[in-house]
Amino acid sequence: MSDGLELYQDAIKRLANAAYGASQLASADGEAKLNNPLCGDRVVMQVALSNGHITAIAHQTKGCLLCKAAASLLGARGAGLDAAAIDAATDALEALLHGQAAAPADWPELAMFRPAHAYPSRHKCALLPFHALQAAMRSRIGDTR
Amino acid sequence: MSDGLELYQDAIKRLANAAYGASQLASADGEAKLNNPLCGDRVVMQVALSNGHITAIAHQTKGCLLCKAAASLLGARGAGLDAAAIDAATDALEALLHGQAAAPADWPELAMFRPAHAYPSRHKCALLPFHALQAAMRSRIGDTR
Amino acid sequence: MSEASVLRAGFPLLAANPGLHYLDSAATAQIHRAALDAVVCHETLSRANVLRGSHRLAEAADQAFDAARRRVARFLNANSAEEVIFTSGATAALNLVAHAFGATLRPGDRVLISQAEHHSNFVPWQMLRDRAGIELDLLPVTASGELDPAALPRLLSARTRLVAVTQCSNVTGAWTDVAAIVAAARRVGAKVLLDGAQAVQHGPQDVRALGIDFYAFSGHKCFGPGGVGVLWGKAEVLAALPPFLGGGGMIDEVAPQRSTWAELPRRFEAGTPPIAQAVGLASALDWMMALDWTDIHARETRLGAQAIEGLLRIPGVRLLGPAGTAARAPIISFDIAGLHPHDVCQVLDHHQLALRGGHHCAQPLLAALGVDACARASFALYNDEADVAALIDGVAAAVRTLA
Amino acid sequence: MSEASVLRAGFPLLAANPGLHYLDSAATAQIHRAALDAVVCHETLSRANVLRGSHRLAEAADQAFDAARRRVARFLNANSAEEVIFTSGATAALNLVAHAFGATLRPGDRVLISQAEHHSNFVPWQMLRDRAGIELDLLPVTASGELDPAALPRLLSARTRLVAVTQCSNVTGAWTDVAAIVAAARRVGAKVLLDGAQAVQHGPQDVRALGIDFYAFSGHKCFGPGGVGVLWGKAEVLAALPPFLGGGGMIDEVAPQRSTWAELPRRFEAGTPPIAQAVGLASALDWMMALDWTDIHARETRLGAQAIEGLLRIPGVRLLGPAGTAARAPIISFDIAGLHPHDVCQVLDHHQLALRGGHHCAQPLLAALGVDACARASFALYNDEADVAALIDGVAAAVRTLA
Ligand SMILES: Cc1ncc(COP(=O)(O)O)c(C=O)c1O
Ligand SMILES: Cc1ncc(COP(=O)(O)O)c(C=O)c1O
Repeated sequence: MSDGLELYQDAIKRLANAAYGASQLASADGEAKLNNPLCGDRVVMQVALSNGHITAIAHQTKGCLLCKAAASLLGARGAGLDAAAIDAATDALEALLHGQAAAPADWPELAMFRPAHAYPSRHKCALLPFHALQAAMRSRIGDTR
Repeated sequence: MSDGLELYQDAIKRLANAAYGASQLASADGEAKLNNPLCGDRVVMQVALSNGHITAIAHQTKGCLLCKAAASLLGARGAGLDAAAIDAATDALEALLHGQAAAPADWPELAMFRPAHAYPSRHKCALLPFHALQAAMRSRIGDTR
Repeated sequence: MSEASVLRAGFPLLAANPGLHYLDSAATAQIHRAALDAVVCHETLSRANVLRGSHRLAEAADQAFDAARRRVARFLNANSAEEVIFTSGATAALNLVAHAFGATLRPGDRVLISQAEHHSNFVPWQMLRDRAGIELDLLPVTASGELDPAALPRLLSARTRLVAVTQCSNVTGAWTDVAAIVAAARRVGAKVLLDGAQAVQHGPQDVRALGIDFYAFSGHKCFGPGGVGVLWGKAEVLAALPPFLGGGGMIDEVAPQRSTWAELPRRFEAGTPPIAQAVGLASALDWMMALDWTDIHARETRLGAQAIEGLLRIPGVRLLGPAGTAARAPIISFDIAGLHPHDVCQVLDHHQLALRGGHHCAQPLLAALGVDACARASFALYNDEADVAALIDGVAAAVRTLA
Repeated sequence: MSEASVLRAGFPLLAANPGLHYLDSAATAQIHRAALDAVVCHETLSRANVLRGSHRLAEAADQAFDAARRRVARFLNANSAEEVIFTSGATAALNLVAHAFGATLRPGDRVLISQAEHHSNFVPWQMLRDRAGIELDLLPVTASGELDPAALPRLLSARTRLVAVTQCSNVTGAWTDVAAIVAAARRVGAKVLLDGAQAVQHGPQDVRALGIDFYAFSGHKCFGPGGVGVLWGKAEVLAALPPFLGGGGMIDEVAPQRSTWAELPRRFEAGTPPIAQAVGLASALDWMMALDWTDIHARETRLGAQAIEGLLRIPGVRLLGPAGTAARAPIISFDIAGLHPHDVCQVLDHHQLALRGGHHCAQPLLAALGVDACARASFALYNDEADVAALIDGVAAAVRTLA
């Protein structure tokens, strides 16, 4: 948290740089690619599923620190979750970005995105990997957008 | 000159109502139709020519008082004139509308249009018959616009 | 102080010209102080380009522009803000539909417009007809200039893809029976576009209740800035259309071989939009939404009735449009036997009355009504009885001056 | 007081934010007080619709609008005011040419654009290609992002009808060698369009000396209002084109079967134009014409050079575009190894520096330069050495914050 700029705390930088899940699945059950047309950032999310639960997750992310941190968080925490859990996490992130004070107990890491609520132009950056994962959970291989 | 409105002097109303030349030539050597697309006014001018001089002039005019008065003036005075004389009269009218104080000695009647110089939107009304006559002088029957 | 004069005080131009009888609001309504202030505030406090710059001015501009979209959506009672496309005006909005929806038509498809349309909802369809080989049908008007519903069954067919008509005539003030049009269009599966350019200055609209697919209007006719307008479209209808103009902001991704398009609403907003003007427009609409429209309508109707009555008492005056005021906005066009509307309006100007004379960009309608041009007095919420009295005296004086 | 701070005092937003380092003028320049005042004056004193209403406000609006056209013509050194078409912006102007000139092309005809184009001069031509079956050629850029003149002979042929390129890149600031383009285009009989969007904020232009056929720009990039732009075209070239948008004001006569079009410039101005915005733009341009541009260019170039030098001293910084400042406007885009421009610009904002990061609506150019996004500092006449110093300190701080 150098510089008085709360957004770029060490935790978020560490998470982004760790790049958990930054890889490619040999065979995926779900996949989605999302663009942020406003900046050219792009996330590809892949999942292997069993009974609707993620057994393996991988992503290729081109984006800013917020985007990479969000993708990395999903890479670290995605395994074992189902679509409903991903939706809940996405809702929780959206609530934080819209000003809610606290992260839910099961997603304490989301708190590090809260300072971005002051910068609406950056919300999409953090949300892009979540939206891509939501789309991947609902996709069949072949009909990604 | 009722009403303090110099534009609508009796002279101009009389000239417009006299409608000199408001008719149609059985056979014309030159003809032109001009529109004012801003109001839908329209003048058709026809001339019979001999050696480049007008031997007969007729017009069909749909327009306001200024437009009708101008057409009527040309109907009254056009016979005997050539293209150069019509151009000179048109220039003189434009000069008056742009603020010149006095009408030329050979066209004293133009002075009645001078009050319109305060109303640029009306300049075209008075000029339309003159422009139509210029075009008619230069037309061959068949290539009017 | 009358209610109109309270309202009038909010209009800088009118406040600065207490003697002026402004009866040309159908051409351009005066701008409300709230709208002008919003423009100035935006330009001096939040000016930046939109679309996600991350500096604070850009954030401010983005938020103001997004909020303007939501505020317009509220004025229209739209389902969502993404149904609101900012354009440069009603004409641009109508051309957008003629191109984007037009691109989905095949030769032999038909579009129905009416004889009462403003050129801006007439010429784009003629151009589409000539470009795309579709057929253009023309709903005739009755002797009083109203769209003739009796002709609908004959003119609508399974090939009719769109009915594009005015909500209110800019010449006669006649209100269109939108429900009848919508019902008839739905029976053949056609979409409906409403040109709301003349309606918006008479109060908030409800595009859902109207049951239509497209709605177009301009800011300068509803007390907002010039240079901005709106196309509203049903989300599912807009989403199925290709873009019209190309450029910055409307893309998903640009590659030399092939580009892809952004989602709504940006797909239809190529280039830097009129940002401050959109914010100004939203402020005008917010101001309008806070007014008591029952009251205003009653007054507008009363003024229209008084004007009609007074004008008809002057020998030679003929009224265009519906008799009475039930089916018309307070737009009163008239013809005076033997006098040209330009001359009439010139004399009226001398009496501090601002009216417009001409074809009012509605030549097909004027042809149907049997005139080449007419004078038009259009009333808005800031007009009052003094304006009507001045109009009647002025027209009587014009007859004397010009006879 | 430095010359820049004297100039700066004329910009309300900058005057109100003395600590702000505004380096985003390539996206939107700040509005000069003269332009804003002109808008407010017009709306409060002369607001009316144009096109020959005969009441005094309409006369005033008409005259102001006509005068604005003459003032723009003077800024461009155009042959006549009728060559000036008011549009809603550069994007609208470029699309106008893509449609009106595009309508004169046959399948197999070719248009040459460059890899350096802003999406607004790229996508309209792709859309024309797909609509009209023409071929679109792409002039490549050199490693420094400049249009590669060596490729011209290979890419131009007798089928090339138009060369449409930017005068100045909005990413690299590279100035196009217009003379070389014009000479090459003339050899094959092609017309030339110049996208002047980035050039106009760096001084008055001379379209006749440039030897081109079309010129497009936006008001918001040259210290004027948003919502207005200009297409200039040679009279004889414009006169040969069909109209693009249909509506009020652009017609000669409208009849149900067939309509005819007005003369220049109205044929290309459908609907109520952005009147107050045009008047504001003209005021901005008049103000610009009174400045000493030799001085301003020297200062802009000096600031650019200092910025480049300072940025290159920061480890990891890579400059996009021409080396040095000879061939570029003061637009400095850069990449920092391992950092994303959004993050960089966010930190810079924290230091009161307004820069933009992203693809700058130039994805094909960024692809050629090997980056997905970059940060851009763009300098205008109100910037000074303090802005450069803040930029260099800010970027160094961003590297520390984000590493
Ligand atoms: C080079 C260039 N061309 C065209 C445009 C489009 O201008 P506008 O968005 O004002 O229509 C821009 C600005 O974004 C530009 O930089
Ligand atoms: C009914 C109608 N439709 C469309 C328009 C066009 O509006 P604008 O000129 O603002 O684009 C007008 C206004 O002139 C109108 O009255």
